[in-house]
Amino acid sequence: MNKLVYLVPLFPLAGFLINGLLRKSLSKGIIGFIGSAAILASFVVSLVLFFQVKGSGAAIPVEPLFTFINADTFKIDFAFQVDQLSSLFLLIITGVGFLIHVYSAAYMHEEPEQHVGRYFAYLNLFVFSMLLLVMGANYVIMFIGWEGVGLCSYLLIGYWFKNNDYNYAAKKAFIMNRIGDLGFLLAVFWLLSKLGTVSFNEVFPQVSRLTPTDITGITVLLFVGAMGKSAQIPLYTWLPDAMAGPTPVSALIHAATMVTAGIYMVARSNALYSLSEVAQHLVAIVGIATALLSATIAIKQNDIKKVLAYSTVSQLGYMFLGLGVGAYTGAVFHVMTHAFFKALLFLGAGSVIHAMHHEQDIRNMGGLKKHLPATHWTFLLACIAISGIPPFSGFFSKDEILAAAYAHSPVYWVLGVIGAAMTAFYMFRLYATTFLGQFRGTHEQEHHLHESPKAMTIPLIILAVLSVIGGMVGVPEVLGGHHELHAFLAPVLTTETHHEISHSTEYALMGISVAVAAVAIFIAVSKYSKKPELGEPAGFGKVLADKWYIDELYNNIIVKPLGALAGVLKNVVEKSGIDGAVNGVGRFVKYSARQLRLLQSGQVGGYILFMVLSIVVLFLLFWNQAMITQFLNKIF
Amino acid sequence: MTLLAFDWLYLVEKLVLIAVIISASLLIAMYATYFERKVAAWMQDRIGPDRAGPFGILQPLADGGKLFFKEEIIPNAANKWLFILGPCMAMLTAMMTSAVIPWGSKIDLGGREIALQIADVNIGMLYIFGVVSFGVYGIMIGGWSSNNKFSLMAALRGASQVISYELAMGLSLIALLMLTGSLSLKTIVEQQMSHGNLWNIAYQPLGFFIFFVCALAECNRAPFDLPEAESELNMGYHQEYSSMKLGFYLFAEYINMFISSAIMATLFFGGYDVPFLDESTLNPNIAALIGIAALLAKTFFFIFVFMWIRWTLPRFRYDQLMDIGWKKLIPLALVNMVITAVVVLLRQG
Amino acid sequence: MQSLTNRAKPVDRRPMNFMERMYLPAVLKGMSITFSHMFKKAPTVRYPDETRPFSPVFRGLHVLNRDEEGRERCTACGLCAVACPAEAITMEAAERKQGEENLYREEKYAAKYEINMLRCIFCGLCEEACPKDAIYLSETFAPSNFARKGFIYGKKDLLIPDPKTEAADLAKAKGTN
Amino acid sequence: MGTTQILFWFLTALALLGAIMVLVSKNPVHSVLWLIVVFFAISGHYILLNAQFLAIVNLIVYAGAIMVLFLFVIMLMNLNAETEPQKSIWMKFFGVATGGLLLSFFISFIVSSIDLKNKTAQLKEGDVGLIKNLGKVLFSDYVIPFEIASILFLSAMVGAVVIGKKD
Amino acid sequence: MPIQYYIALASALFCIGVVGVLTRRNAIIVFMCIELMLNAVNLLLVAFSKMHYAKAAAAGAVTTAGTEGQLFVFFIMVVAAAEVSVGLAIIVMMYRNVHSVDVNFLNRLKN
Repeated sequence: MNKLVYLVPLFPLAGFLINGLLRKSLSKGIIGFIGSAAILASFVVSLVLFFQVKGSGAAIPVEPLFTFINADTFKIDFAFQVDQLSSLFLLIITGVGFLIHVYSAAYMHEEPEQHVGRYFAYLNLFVFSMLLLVMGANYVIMFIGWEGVGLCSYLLIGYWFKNNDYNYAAKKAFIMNRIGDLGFLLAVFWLLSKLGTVSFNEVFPQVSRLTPTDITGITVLLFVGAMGKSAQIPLYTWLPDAMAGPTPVSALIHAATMVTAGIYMVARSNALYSLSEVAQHLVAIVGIATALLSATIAIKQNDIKKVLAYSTVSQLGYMFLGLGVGAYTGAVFHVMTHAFFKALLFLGAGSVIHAMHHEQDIRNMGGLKKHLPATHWTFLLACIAISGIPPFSGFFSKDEILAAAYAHSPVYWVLGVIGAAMTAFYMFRLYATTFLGQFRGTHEQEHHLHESPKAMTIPLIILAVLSVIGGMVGVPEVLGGHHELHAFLAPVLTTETHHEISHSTEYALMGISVAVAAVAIFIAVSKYSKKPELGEPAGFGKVLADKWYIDELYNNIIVKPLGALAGVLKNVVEKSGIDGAVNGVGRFVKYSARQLRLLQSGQVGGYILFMVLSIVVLFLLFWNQAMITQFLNKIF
Repeated sequence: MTLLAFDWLYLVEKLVLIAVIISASLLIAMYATYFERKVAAWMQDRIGPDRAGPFGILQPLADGGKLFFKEEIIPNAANKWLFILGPCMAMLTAMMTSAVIPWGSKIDLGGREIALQIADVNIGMLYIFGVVSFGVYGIMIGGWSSNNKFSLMAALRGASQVISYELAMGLSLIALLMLTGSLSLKTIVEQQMSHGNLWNIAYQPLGFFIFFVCALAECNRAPFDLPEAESELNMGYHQEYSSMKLGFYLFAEYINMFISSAIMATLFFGGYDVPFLDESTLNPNIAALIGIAALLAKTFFFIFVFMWIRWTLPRFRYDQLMDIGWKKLIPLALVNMVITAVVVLLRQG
Repeated sequence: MQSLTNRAKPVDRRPMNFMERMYLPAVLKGMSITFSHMFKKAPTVRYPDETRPFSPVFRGLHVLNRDEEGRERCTACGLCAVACPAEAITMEAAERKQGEENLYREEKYAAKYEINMLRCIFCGLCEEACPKDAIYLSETFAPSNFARKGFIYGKKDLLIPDPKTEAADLAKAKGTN
Repeated sequence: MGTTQILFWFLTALALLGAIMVLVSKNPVHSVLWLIVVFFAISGHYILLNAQFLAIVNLIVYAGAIMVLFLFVIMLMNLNAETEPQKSIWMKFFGVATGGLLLSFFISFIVSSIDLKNKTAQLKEGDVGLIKNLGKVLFSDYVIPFEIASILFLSAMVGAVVIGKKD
Repeated sequence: MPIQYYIALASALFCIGVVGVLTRRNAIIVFMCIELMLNAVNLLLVAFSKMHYAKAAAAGAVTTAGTEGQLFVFFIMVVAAAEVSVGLAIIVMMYRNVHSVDVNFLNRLKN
């Protein structure tokens, strides 16, 4: 049965090949159908695999496809591994991915045909890479998928490549990711040099062989990779810019799947992380810092997608907080619920943008409630879910992280609750500004307002349902649940910290966070539904709106010095030093070649003469009876 | 090699045999010319040569005498050595094939058994191929050394024709080899003689047909006599030749015809086997003589068929010739080979 | 157009079918035809050994006749030359001298008498024109020759042998011996 | 000196003579014919070594097919002794000197080598070269190389046709 | 026959081939000399294949020792045939293009 595993990445790959190669001859409808069908097929197989894993409670044994690298001291198989963690991710990726594909088919309907083919090809390739990432049985395969999703992200952000800004955003995302990838790669090398293997099954049982320094180094470097991919401080600035891509792409790649790769990787390496206090603290601190920083920025953003992007960064920060405090299940749980509601939010935003004819500024919206009922309701549900109002899914996952944070250190918890409050605030600011109040757009836009087609609303509704009930798999014991997800993931996340906090404390924590969120929601709705801020922000608000000037900071402290250094290198070192050396070598070679060229008469006879002469010379040089005897003995 | 043994009597006996066979070949070739003219005459409702001797029986001698006494011409611009070498090669290759043909079973001379075969080598058929492939040289050297465009063209035509048809010939024989499992002509004949075995023609009719057509082409006989096409290339590759050198070429053709007829008789028609006759009951010498007679009878029949075809069919065009060789006979031979292989395989297992 | 003999066959230009392209049936047919011809009687006449009988009116080479005493009959009157449609005959007359009576029957005789056999059409008009029964067309062919000159027959070639002095030759020429 | 020895030396001399004549013949056709003589001599050697199959295959393939091709090409190009390009005398001298040097090395190596002492190539006996034994090995152990060789032939044929095509 | 004789003969033929390649300019002759060298190698292989016979026979072992050597010769012939067909086609092509078979004429590699 384990052959099924190969099918999972095969379908998207096939979809990519078909769409990519035949994009000029297929019609839009067929392209969309192929793209979606590939993912659906993959989803069905994933479902089967999931239930197999769930039924057996163990990872599915998978034969390695082939040996990828076979060096003297180590051997790396091109192998897949489907255990609880990866099967869960498979479901998220293919399930959400399928919905987004369906949505895309409608969303991209106005694009020219060959570009649609390109789009779906990229999208399928992305899903393929993502599957590779989560199914890889070792860090190298994971890294292949890791790079693959980075590439697809780059391609899709720059999908409208005629716009230079978008290309710039794509480049930025790619380069930021590369910085993180370097960390990842170094960590893999480190691991390989110490343990001689990168396979999960062989690494984790052997962690005791590593010194604390090694573990810290490896985990920190891995986390650097995660920082890049999951947009954590300081490598987070690419994600908001990545909103340049089509909205479904943002939903799939930059909300639901790719950015959670870092979470997946850290969760997968939990055996390593739990051995390093330093790394755990680092993860937690970076996580919470990112969560707060981006939440503050999100409050003052006016671009509907930017708000969601910063929200994503913030939520990712939460997940890392969870990872940092040892609540791996919580983090993974949050990944799942976040995938549902954030994808929903993005798709809803896409629906709004679609209805508004590519208008993204929320200041020009308002009162869309009556025009886009389905979008409105699903969006509202998602907002509630992300704000952590019970019994919506976000509540359970976020609360689990917060509880774990509290158990670790109350400071984390306080900061987390502040972040949660801000989350609720900016989400409902967004909601209120967009859907409530009066329509503020142009008359023409109002005239064309329409609900999105079924292909777009149905995924919204499905995701809404999931956002609402998705938390039920992880109802904690304190609320009378069994936390099935916890039980399910337990074999993989072996080093999960079991925080022991009393039920009463937990009730209190929940109560406080819900209350704070509710208050924030109330303030936001009451403040923005009637009188949204329309002008340019001033004072501290401007600082927030301008994202703490982080981009400018980066520009000044990193890009400019680097540019200056590069200038020096280019103008001084290269011109006089390297060029001089290279040209000198070239000139020398050229000169000597001009002399040696005389030997080359072009006459074959001459060449053969030299050949034979050299044979004679070789005979002379190696005229050695003993050696010849040996040689002859070997022959006869 | 058996030739190197120090049995002098053996050597003498072989030499005698060689001499007999060569002179017999020459004689038969000579009378084949006579016979050719006679057959032509009969088929054209004529009488043919009848002046020299009774029924013109001395005609070949007269022709030979004429050739001998004609003026020997070597063109000025010709390459003298090669000009002489050409006909010699033609004659040589024509004669060499006869070495492996079993002309009869053994004869008993005063207690000494003499095999009526010059060399029973176990690569007999390959030997024939080898010699046949040299047949080209006579034509090419002669044609080229004449320093005459027509000769050269005819020589090239002849060479490509011979090479082309050699392939189909070889392929047709491979099918036969699959059946016999031996390259030795003696073994092949004995297999056909043994009880329960029919002549190979019964198993390989298609192979025989291909071999026969190829033999026609290899001997440059009509309808494949392109190299000596009078109407197109004057006299062909031996245009510049006269006297006995021309005679050699003409002779070589008839010897080739005789030898290939003998080979056909040997390979496909039981060689010196006489049907419905049990040779073992007879005196071995008488049996051998009967065998020789049988082989010669078969051979003469084929010679007759050669002539019959020559005086019936018009000459092929050159493109038709190549077309038949490469596009018809070779595929046909391959098909024959495959079918034979399948049948042999099925019968084995 | 209707052909005169009604034996013309229209050429069949249809592409050959498979059997025809195999050639073998046609080859076998041709070979059977040639084979059957081997047993047909050859119509050859072995000419020098046997000749076909001539018809009585056959007109062959000319001869100049002599009378029973061996004298030439021709008197060089020239009627034959006049009658000849191909102008193949020329002659020169001469007067008979004393003592030549046993050679020439008339007082005038042909000193030179030539017939160009390449011109002659063997019509026999000369024979009819001759008043002296001097010229006759015999039953023999004109033999081949290497030069044109050889076909110009003079008196030497034309005169029959003298029945008196060369009786044996005459008999041989007549084939009556 | 037995017949075998006589034959050996005769064939050796013939081969060397032929090879040298290949070199020194001005006329390419003569070179071809001398090369055929060499092939005959080598085939004779094969027969002496009782490698009958190779002997006859050598004749069929080399003398019967390859050299015919050579003759063909030479005749088609109408290359005569007059048009034969000649190398400079220095080049010839160096060529011969180098070849001679190489040969002298070979010979000195053969003469001085102890390992080659008392090693003989069996003449006349041994049925290694019989077609039966060769065929058995060829069609069992070497069947894949054999098939590959046939593919090589096919591709060479196609290649020759493609190269030789006038276009 | 001592094996040295065969080695010497083969080396001599080989060296003659080398000299031919070096001294002749006619591409066809050069090609023929290469064939000569191949044949020298063939002869050597056959001689070697018969070298083991005595030892094997003395040991009462199989008499097919050395078959491979002859098979290699067979394969060399096969390859030579293929090589000649292509090589001659190339020479014909060359003659057609430059009207010469002089190898020195083809010195485009120069400069």
